[in-house]
Amino acid sequence: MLDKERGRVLIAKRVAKELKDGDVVNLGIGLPTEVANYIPEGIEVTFQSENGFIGLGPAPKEGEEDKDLVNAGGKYSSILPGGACFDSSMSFTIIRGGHVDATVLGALQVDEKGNLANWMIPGKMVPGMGGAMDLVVGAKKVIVAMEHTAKGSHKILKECTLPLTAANQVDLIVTDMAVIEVTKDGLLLKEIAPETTLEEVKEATGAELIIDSNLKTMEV
Amino acid sequence: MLDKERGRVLIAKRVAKELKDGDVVNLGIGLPTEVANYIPEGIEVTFQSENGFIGLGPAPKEGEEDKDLVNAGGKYSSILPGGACFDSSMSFTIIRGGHVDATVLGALQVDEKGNLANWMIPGKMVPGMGGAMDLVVGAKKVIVAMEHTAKGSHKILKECTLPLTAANQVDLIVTDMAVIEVTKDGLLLKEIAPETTLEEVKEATGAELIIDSNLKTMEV
Amino acid sequence: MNKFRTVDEVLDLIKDGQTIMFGGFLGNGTAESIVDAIVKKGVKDITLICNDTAFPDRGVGKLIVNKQVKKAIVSHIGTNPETGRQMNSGELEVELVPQGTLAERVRAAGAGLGGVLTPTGLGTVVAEGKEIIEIDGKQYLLEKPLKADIAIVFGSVVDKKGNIWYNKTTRNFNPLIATAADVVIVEAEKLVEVGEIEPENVMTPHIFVDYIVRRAE
Amino acid sequence: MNKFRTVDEVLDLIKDGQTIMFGGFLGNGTAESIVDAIVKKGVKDITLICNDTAFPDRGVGKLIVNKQVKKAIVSHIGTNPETGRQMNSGELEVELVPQGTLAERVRAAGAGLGGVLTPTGLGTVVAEGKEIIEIDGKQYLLEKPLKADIAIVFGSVVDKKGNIWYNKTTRNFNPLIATAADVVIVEAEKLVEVGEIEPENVMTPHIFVDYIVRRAE
Repeated sequence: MLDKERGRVLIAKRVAKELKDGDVVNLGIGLPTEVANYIPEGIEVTFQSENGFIGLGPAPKEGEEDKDLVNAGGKYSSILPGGACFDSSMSFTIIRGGHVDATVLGALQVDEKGNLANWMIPGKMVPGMGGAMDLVVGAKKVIVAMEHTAKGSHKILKECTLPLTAANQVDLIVTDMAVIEVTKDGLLLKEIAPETTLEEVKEATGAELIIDSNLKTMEV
Repeated sequence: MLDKERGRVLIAKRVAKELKDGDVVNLGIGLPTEVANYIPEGIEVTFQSENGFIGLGPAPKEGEEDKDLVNAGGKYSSILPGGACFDSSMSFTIIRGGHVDATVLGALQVDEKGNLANWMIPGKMVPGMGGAMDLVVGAKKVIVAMEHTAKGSHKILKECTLPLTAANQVDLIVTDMAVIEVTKDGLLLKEIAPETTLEEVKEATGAELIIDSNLKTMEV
Repeated sequence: MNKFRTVDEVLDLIKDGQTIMFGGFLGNGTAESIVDAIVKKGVKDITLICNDTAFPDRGVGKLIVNKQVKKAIVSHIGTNPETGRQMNSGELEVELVPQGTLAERVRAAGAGLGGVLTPTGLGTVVAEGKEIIEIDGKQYLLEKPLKADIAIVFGSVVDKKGNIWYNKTTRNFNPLIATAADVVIVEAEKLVEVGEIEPENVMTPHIFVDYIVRRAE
Repeated sequence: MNKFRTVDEVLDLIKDGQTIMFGGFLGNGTAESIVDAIVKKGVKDITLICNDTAFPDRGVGKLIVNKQVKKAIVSHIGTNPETGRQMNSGELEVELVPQGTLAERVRAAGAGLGGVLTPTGLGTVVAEGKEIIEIDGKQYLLEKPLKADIAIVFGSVVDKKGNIWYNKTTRNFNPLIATAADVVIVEAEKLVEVGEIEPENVMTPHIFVDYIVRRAE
């Protein structure tokens, strides 16, 4: 198994490979944000920030922050040439209306039906769903990017036990151990991370895995 | 009874007196448009044009037309300082959302329940409702401005016979013969035009009239 | 991603029997060059969605006169006598929709909403055959979203990525239809470099626009 | 119609128990001077409608910390630990609403629509107790409009009639709340003469704005 840092880079790079030229993409806070650093050359992707703009660029240098320009995490941000700002109803017209090609989010749990839980742990942590429920319902492709387990305990399950963010919406799960596609027959293991065995993946997964006949090593 | 031209001026002037400082007003095509010429001094009214702006001003002089600026009748128009343009969904957010204080429209028929018919005559003329149905439902005050009869035949009725534009929405009827308020008890005759008798008004009206105890002559 | 196309190239996308939305209010803010090209090509059996049918010699009115429209979903036909004539003779089906409802139905399709709940049209023929939903004691008509195969947008100022700014009253339905069709084509009156439209003043973000055509001189 | 007021004058309009909408996304684009004045005045039992509860020392988060809020209708509370603490202790009622649904609910109130039909939240706790409407074989949640007594808007550039232009990401919910309250107050960062904002670039038309307050230096 890869160490934490190499695992995170692997996830970000592998997710980046899923993006196509011209895609409109929304990246969640945390690990998903790092996907922006690894967009393949020759591919032009437009990032959408649900607080109200497209053309999300890198964080500004210290001293160059614009107090009126933040990303959906509330952090100072930048807007690339050709970007556009709008209000929250237009932002979610874009999201819920199917105009986002891919959304990349973290998860607390994801299951073999493509159910996703990532917005609360009852009695413990209730940050709220923010824009996540709309993103997961509205985006054409929903990619979960996360560490395969939470300190050893399963996050990929037969059935989510935490309150759902949305039902049946996840398309692809990219972790530090594997790439798994959600199909109508269940979870299809398509790729395994370097330095990782099939047994390790199976053990770290709380649901049945269908092994792709063309199982590969994750390449980034 | 007044002649046609004096009647039209009377209607426009009398309707104008209904408008209050700060009102947002939408005027229908034809006679209602003339109301704009008689806004009392000291009163500031903002005219809304449902094709997409507020701050509707007078028609431009010949040679000063802007091909990109028309009113809801498709005629060249002008926009006053402080006006604002928007799309059709914002235009009807303003209209249906109750942000228009008064709308002034013509009518084919209006009845004692405040029903209005002004968008089609089956088998004869079907121009379509355009924005009228939304205006009549959404505006805080609906004023019908029209000649009292159509060449002698009744337009103010016990019950409309033509397809309705909206049910129970008309507040006030201003004609070349009278000012009539629509109340829950029926049509309340409040004012009579100069050179016009109560008998003439009754004869020209196809519904019962309740005579206001304080019946006046229309003053403009 | 080069979005530039000639009128002939985008005409290849426009086929008989399609549902096509046009911006424009009585022809003001309609992509006139593309309309002319569609007239010339003679595309047939169009389901037309537009605010109105404009005038016989202007805007989408030309498509009516040329008998290219099978069905028109509009709020007003009074300025184009040919629309009324074809409707009465049974050549053309016309669905009249209150203007605000038409705008919201297009917006709902673009915004992924299931429908529109409006008080407009209650108690009129517009309500016939439609579901009425009661919410907190008040009645609303359930009106369904309107989507199209193609949206043909007019843009006063368009940058090379496809961001659009609309002058004066040319905006009308244009930003709405740009969200509600599989393919969105904008006819640019003036073309500018990326960055010339301030990000805040962009009215249709470029992600909605598939192709840019220059308005004929 | 002079819309100018001092902060103290508009504070007279803000009373215990009211429903108040604020613009802002994690404090970005919130009328900070008016928030500070409400904190100082100590208005109580507010029903707060905002995208989020911002931070303890910023935006509407200060109202939470000062225990002035009875109920918060927001999409996110994770950046203000005090919101979670008061929620868990039962001091504060929190209604969590998906962000897109929140935006549409406010817009629906402003636009005179009876509700919102959205697929968002189906199959989750958000759907509990709500009506599900089936339209052409697909299910949608019926979400109700959100209105307020007062909307407190932040405007980057405001002209003397009350037309508003929002800079960058300060726009967020501001134009929506401006349509959905009985009284709308804008805190102007920069005040300009009428005409300085091009009519096309006005983002909130002046007819929505009742009062203009200048942002404290």
